[in-house]
Amino acid sequence: MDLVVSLALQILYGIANLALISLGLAIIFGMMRVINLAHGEFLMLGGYTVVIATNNGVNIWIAMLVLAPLVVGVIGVVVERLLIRWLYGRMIDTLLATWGLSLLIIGLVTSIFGASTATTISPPLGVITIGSYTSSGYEMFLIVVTVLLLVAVYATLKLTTLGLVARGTMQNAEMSSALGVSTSRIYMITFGLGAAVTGLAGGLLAPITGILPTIGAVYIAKAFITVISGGMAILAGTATASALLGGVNGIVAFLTGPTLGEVALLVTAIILLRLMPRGITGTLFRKSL
Amino acid sequence: MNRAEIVLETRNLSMHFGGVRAVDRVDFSLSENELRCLIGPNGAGKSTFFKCLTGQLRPTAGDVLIRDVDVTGREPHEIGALGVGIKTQVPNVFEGLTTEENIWISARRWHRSSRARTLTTETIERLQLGDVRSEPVGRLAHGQRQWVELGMVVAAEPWLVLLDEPAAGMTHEETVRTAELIREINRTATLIVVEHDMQFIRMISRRVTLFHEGGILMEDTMEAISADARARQVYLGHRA
Amino acid sequence: MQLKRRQFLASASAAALASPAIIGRAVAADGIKFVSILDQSNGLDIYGKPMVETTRMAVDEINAAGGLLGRPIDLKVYDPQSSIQLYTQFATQAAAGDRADVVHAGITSASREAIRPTFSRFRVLYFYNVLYEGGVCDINNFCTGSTPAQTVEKLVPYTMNKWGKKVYIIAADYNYGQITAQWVQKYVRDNGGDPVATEFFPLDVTNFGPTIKKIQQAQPDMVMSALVGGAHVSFYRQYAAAGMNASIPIASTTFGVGNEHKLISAEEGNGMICAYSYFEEVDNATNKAFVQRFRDRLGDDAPALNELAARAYEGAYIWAEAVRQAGTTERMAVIEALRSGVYYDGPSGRVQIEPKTNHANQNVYLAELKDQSFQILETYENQPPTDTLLVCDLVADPNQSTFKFENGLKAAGIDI
Amino acid sequence: MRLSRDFRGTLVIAVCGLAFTLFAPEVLEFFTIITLSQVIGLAILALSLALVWGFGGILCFGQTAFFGLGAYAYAVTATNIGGSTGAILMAILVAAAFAAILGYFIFYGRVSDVYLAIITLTVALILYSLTRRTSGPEYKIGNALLGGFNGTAAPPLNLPGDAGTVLFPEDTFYVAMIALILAYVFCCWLVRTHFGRVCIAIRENETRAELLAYDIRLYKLGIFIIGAALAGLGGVFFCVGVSRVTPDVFSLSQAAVAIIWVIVGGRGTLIGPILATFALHYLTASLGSQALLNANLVLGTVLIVFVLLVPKGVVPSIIDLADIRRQRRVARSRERRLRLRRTRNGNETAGVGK
Repeated sequence: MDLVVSLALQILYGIANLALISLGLAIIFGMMRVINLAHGEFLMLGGYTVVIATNNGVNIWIAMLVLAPLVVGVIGVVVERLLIRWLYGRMIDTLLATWGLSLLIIGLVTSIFGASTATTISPPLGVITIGSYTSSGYEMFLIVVTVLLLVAVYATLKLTTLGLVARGTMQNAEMSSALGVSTSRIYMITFGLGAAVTGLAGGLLAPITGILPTIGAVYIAKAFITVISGGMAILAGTATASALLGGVNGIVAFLTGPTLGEVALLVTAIILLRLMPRGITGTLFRKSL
Repeated sequence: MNRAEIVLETRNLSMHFGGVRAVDRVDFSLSENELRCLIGPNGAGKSTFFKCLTGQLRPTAGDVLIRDVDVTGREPHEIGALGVGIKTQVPNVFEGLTTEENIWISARRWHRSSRARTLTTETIERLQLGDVRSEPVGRLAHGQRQWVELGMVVAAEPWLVLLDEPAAGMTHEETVRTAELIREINRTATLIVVEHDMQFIRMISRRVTLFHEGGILMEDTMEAISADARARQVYLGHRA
Repeated sequence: MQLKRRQFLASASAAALASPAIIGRAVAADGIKFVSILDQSNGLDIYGKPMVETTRMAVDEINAAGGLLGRPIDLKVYDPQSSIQLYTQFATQAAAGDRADVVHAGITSASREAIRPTFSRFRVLYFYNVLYEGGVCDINNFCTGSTPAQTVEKLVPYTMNKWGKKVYIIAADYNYGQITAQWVQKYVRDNGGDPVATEFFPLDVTNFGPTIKKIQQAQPDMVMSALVGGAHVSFYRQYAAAGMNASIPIASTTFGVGNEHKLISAEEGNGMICAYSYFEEVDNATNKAFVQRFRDRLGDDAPALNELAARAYEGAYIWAEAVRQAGTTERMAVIEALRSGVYYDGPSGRVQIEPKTNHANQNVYLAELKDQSFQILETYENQPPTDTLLVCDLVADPNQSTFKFENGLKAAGIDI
Repeated sequence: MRLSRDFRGTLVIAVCGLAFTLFAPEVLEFFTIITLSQVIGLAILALSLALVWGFGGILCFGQTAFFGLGAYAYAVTATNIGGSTGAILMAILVAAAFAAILGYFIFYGRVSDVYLAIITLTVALILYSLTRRTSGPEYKIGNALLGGFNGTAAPPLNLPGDAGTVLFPEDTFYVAMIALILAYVFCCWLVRTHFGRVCIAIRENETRAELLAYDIRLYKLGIFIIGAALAGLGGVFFCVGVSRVTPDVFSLSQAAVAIIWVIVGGRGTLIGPILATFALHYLTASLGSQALLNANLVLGTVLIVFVLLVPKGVVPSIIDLADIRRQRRVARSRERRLRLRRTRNGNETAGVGK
């Protein structure tokens, strides 16, 4: 029984983890049709921000919750102004540009900080004991944060002008650009917001993952597959796809081993896209956000 | 109507989107060599009905028969393979290819290379597209693009032709020319034409089917329909 | 096949002699060509960069001391960017283009196996200075790093004595991890223990939650880790986050060679026990001077030193020693010198080539991690590569040039 | 039709390629020739993607799946039967058969667009995970141990029918170059056949092609399989050049660079991606031989500058430039003709629009 509860929490964390690393990408892809191959590097930058800040004496909570999204969000805005805004409507070209960007970021970080940077942070919040099992308190905290983050994005989409445009774009991209909604500024904010959410995710994962300039490559494929499997709706898509893929991965990984867990995740994604060729929200929950 | 002459028939054809009954239990039949126009206000269901015939939509219920063969739910290319030429409402052309290539692709589906080339040349002349023969279709004016699409339909030498708003967006002169062309096609093929433009319909039609709220309201000559009170209400009511 | 190969070699050298390269060779006569091919970008740079730094340092020192045989060493460094394909390319370039006298290259076994045939074919002396799974048997290839028998043999009994007999094994899912896991199982059983479970992880796994639950379920006395690379650092962090490092301690044969102990905090790493043939904290005068020179050279940017970095340095020196003894850079003469018992007393202690295997007899150290640095617990001097010795005897048959996965397994006592 | 003029360009390029094949060993250094075989393998991969994506309109992000399968099939077969000729056929066959199954699954399920891209990429990543898992001794096909992360050795090419006679590196280079040239000419021919033109038409407008009674699923499947077979062939020369095949052939970065070669070279051309492969490989290799700058830093900057300044890709941009000049010429002559006609019309006062 303890095992079941403990394992359920673990799988829930796996799902939250997947949603966390995918959400920023979903915002940028869902609203702007930009394929951001530098997404993994945005996560890495979030982590680096936390490591560098804490090494310089900043409180870890401030580093994670404030600095990481702020720094990566600003980087996102700069990237959008200098690079992405020339490429709207050219989805394939964004592929090349953001791949270049990802190499550039890795190169820059390596040149500045070296191949690895020593860290002193460890996960705050201690340990939760369930019978004879223990779980990380910080991982439980991350589940809560992920839920809150989803709610915050939901509120933004539902209640603000940005959200209105976003929903318009999701339903009919050509139409809203044809209506001449001041897309330029909205896009800049959206990209910055997506980058900030990604930076926050990277920052939050910093205490429980290894942080190296090249670590982004580990996340990018999984985040992509999650977002595309989810379909066009940013929130419902990310949430349902994370739940399905993360759940399958966690269960199979526990029953067999991590390799088959990864393979099961990928196979599920393929079968899913075969059955629902437009992603989950292309078939179900079509009206959701 | 002689049963043997019927080339296209629908029985109890219905298409529902969620709770909306876009087409509702339509029985329709078309005889050989007919030129039938489908009219009706926006949302009457004629375009949905058309898409059910061409295989672009799979009907919720009912059957479509072409020459007594049940083709309900078949893919568009399977309908096309029966010798049915189709032109859709939104111009569907190969934008990046030249006029010549567009028409050749259609002709080559049915004929060997040399015959396809002759047929292409003939069709281009017939549609007077010689000047834009080597232009990419994406660069042509709207009317010309419509003709390129008609050319593709003609080049396949179909025996049954389904056209959705062939004169949409054309100048008067172009419309006249299109009407001429349709009458010409009718010499060798049976036609269904979905159209809004009453003037255009008067130019071509013999028999007209009026759609209203997903069903067939009446079927008669254009003159008779113009004179009918119900029909006028449907149209006027819509316009008002 | 044999005939053709000889023809090819003849034609290769004939082409070299006939082409303008002969002029290049005359010019190069005053410098000895030393080529290093090590990853300095993309995933493997955490290993490669420190190795390149120490290689440069060794060559600079030798040159400063008057060079070799009165000639300076020309060092050429390639960065294959963690791509096997570029390894093959640069190896060919080093052998046929640069006409290298010696090449020190390769981090993963995959890269070594991609380039080893090239060096045999072009008859260029080849050094591989990385700890690996053992099993290479090649007269032209000197492997100076430690192999599982050298480190695991010491680590397992020591930690079992200290912590208990139930051992949970986790390893990276590739050859090194697989073979090391086999060795660990063997030594655990040999010492009367119970390897309760063995699990392998793809190199890009970052979420170790399910495994941590399984470890909690199995309740072992200790965890033996052969995880590798940046992504796997996550394991140690998540393990600590779940409070596990307090109850079930970890020993490792891989933690630290990529300076992982700097990537996790003190409280996450404290208490871990590792075994290598070198730690920065090894207590001898040579090492203290070596570390000092390294720090002076690179200042604040200096990475931590580990077995890979130290052995890249020592590998260069062993080769230099052999060239001195042979009095020439000619390949066969240097190989003979190396196999005649050449040794170098370096920062890690004495490193001596073992002639049956072309591997090295070397010291092995056991150390415990405390506050992001290692404290030496035990020193075992002059350990032979017993695993490779089981499958390789170049004294009896010098014409061998193989590395088979089977060698490593056979060494571990596993029949297939 | 303008077949003949188009094809003249192809032949000119093919002859240039042949000339390069003959003279390269005279001009270039020996090690460059050895290295070129693997780059040629990559170029064939780029060509296959140029065909499938540029002409078939299928954004196959996981084209490397077929490339890698070809390489593995070659290595395993050659190790087992001892000869390379059968192994090459096997590589092509395995890649094509796998594409047939995957393509049936995709196209008959009407998956398209970015969803198709992700499915194919995911397939490549699954192969990446699975091949990396094969490091245990139980993963053995005949005599060939798959070797997991470390990969497996790829035997060199030999004379057909004579497994004992291994080809020299120069000869391997000749064989690879000729395969590349033949593959290129084949693709150029293919896109001009009825089949190829229908594929292009489908890329332009799927609905229209369907309404013209073409079964687009079948055509897409066809070009997908042909592309996969080519990619498999590329895999052979790549692994022969490297002398080894490792799971990295299925990795995300390998998949991405294949896409990048096609974007840089230009979609809708066949020679562009081939040239881009050679150029970008040369750049990457040069960066590896210098110690000044981080390789990623330079490569990333180059790609970004490229996408901003040459958005269409190199070859289409060059063609555009040439086109603008030609159009100016054509416009001038058309103006002359118009002027002529106007004077004639003026005389005849004939009806205009008819």
